[in-house]
Parts: sequence; C-alpha cells; structure tokens
Amino acid sequence: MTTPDIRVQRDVFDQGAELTRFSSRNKLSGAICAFTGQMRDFQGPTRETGAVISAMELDHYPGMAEKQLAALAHDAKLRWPLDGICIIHRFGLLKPTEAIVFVATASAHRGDAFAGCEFLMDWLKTQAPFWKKETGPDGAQWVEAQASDDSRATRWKI
Amino acid sequence: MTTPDIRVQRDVFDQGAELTRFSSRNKLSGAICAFTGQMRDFQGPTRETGAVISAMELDHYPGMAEKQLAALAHDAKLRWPLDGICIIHRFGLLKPTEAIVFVATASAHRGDAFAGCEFLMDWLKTQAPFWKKETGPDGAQWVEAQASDDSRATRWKI
Amino acid sequence: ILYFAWLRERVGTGEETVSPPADVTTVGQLIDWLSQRSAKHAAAFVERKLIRAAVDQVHQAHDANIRGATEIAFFPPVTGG
Amino acid sequence: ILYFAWLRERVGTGEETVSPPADVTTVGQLIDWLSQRSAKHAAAFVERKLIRAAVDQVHQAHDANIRGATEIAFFPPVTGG
Repeated sequence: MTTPDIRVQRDVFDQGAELTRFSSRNKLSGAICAFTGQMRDFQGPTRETGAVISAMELDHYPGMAEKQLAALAHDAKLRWPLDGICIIHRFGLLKPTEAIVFVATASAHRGDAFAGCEFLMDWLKTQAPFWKKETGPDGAQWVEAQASDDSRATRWKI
Repeated sequence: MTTPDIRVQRDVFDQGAELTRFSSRNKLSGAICAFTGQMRDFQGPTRETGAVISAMELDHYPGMAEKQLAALAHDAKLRWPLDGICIIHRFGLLKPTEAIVFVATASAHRGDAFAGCEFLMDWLKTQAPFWKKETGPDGAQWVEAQASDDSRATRWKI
Repeated sequence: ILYFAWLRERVGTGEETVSPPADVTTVGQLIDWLSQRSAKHAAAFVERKLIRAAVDQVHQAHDANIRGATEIAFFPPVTGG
Repeated sequence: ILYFAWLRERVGTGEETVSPPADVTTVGQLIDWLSQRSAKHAAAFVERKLIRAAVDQVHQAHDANIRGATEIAFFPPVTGG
C-alpha cells in the first residue's frame, strides 16, 4: 500500500490528470476505480424539479477535514486489500461544471477497488466537514443533508 | 443520454485523457464513475501465489465484440438513469501495466453511476467476446474463466 | 469555539474563545450555556437536533465529555462530496 | 464457422466454411458433426461443457436452433476485461 494521497485544496484540479497520476503510481494493480463529484446543474433532490445553480461555495473545517479524510482512507484499507488511495476535495468558490471531489482506489481485484471507492464516497458524504452553499435563482442557500446519504453510509457497517 | 462511446481497438489509450474527454462530454452530471482494468502483474487467482506475467495477447471476436458492448450499454441505461457511457476495450498484444479496458458512467447521482459502471464491468467480464493469453515463466497460456466472475454478474439479475 | 456554515452566519462569528463554568462538562451543556450568551447564539442553536459537534477535531455526540478539550466546533450535518 | 482462443489453436484454423446435413439443427448437433471431421476437431470439442457458442454474433446455448444461421462461432468462456 502506497501512502494515501489526500488533498484539501482551493485550486481547480483536472480529474483526468489526477487519474493518470494515480494509475502511474499504481501500475501493477489490475483494477483502478475513480469517482468524481462534479458541481451539479440543479438545486434540490431531482434534476426534473430543481432550479438551476449558478455558483457554489464550499465551507470547510481546516485541519479536521484532512484528518477525517485520512481516517476514512485508513478504515478503507483495513477493510479491503487496496494498493493505493487518492482523495482530493476542494473548498471555496466553485464554478459550474467544476470537479468538487475525486476519489480513486487501486487493487488487484475489481470488486475491492469498486467497494473501497464507494465506501470512501459514502462516508466522506456524511463525515467529512464540508458544507455546500448553492446560489440559484432565489439567492444562495445552504444545502440540506439528505437522509439517503446517511442510509448509504450505514449500509457499510458490519 | 448521449450516445454510448464504444471502442474496440488495438491501440494503447490513456485512461486519464479518456476521463477528461468523458467528463467534458458530461459536464452537467453530478457523478462520474470510471473503472480501468490494467494488465495485472501476476498469473492465477492471487498475487501472493501467482507467477509474474511478462506479456499478454487478447484474442477477440470482431463485430460481435462491439455489438455485445453496445448491448450491455443499452441494458445499463435501461436500469439506471445514466447521462453517458464510455467503454473502451483493447485487443492484440499488450505490454505490462497497459490498460486493457476502461468503463465510465455519468449520472446525476453517485449511486447510479457506481452501480452502472460495476454492472457493465461484471457483465463485460462474462459476456464480451475477448480471451486473454498470458505469458509467464512457464510460457504462454490461456487464462481460465473464474467462477467468481459468473457469480458477480448474476447478482445483478432481477 | 468554532462555527461553520449556517451556524457561523447565525452566531455572527466563525470563532470565539469562551470560559464556561466548571459544571459545563458535556457538549449538550455547552450548547445550553452558549445559547444564553446572546439572542444570536440562542437562534443558532434552536434547531438542536441539527447541531453536530467535534471535540478536538473528532465527531462527538451531545453527551460527550468536553473537559480538557481545547477546540470545540459546532456545525450542521455535513454536505460535501 | 469461427473459432477463438484455444479452440482456434486446437482446430488449427480460425475460420472454415461447412455444409452440414439437414438433420443438424442445433448448436449441440453441429458440435457432434464437426467432431467427426478430424482428430483435431474431436480434440477441440472434447471438453464440451467449456464450449460456448454464438449464432450470428449472439450468445446461444447448445440446444439453440441454427437453421438459417450464416455465422456460427465456438469459443471458451470469455476472459476479457
């Protein structure tokens, strides 16, 4: 297992360049799974009923954010035989279509890569100290947490 | 839904460049999931007991390979609300650490992106007409299908 | 004390240093005590079930002990990712 | 008839054109008929449970009908991905 590559940053990143970098660090792993959360185009639970989002601000808890992501990576590698983990999470002002979060896992087998990556995303969603404020046609408002995110996370409990 | 981008090719591809291309075609999707199968470093079921692989040749059924991948993409988009699908599969001679297969999905929600991507990989593994011949210290031999791949695929059955 | 997201906006500051009395020993008691400091604090903490806390940068429930803690943060349920 | 992977190697060719008699109507009967063409064919088809077939580029079981088909392929279980 290489040391998890964990970054909490204001700067835009290129998910493709990050995948190239991650795979070059994990050349011998048969399976690479990568997930990117992009700034979505709608506010509220569904695209059909939602209003258009024009901007987003991501508040975060400096220090704890990095610690929490490192703790989640540690948990993931205890549960699955992962060769490598990368987690990048942005904060500050985001423009539409920009990437918010990138999580990648490398493993000898694809089931472990998929499970590790989805576990990290599900727990990050409910544990990592970031808060979204979306600007739509009616002004800016803090995004409310979704109960579905809690249930997605807890299904990983033993 | 954009038209699935399905390619069966001899040439090497860059998974990072493909992810950049795919995400730029699916800018409004909140979730992008990408999987890459790389040429693994060992022969047999486990890295611990396996021999080192020095080369790989991928036989395939031209025509049916493309059709089968298109059919799997069609099935996936019937089951999950996917905005886009990309599947790239190589054939011919592969060098160690090269990518064999790349599957990416875009959706408004991460659960659908993950499920669609893993479904495509699991079914591709058991349905797409490709055959690996690995060269190890004892010469070249055809890879045997794994029962675990069949069970991973059939768990998606309704 | 650190505040994030709408808690920061309602309290009117992201950070303040406080010295609660010795009988304030849990996260929940600290919320009670802070709520009496100002109308803004009271308004910030009114939806008590939505308040999450971290003690020295680790998530904690409202009944967690805060004695000896140097950094306590309050925030709504997280919405990153 | 198309052959892939170790079936191609055992038969000794990747492609051949055949005209089976009219009573060969299923994939399984075609395997029986082909197996009698040569020792190589017989050796290729001996592990019958491992033989997969596609009729006009669609996966089919051994009891599938082949009447009217123009392209039939035999191969081992797939191992791509």
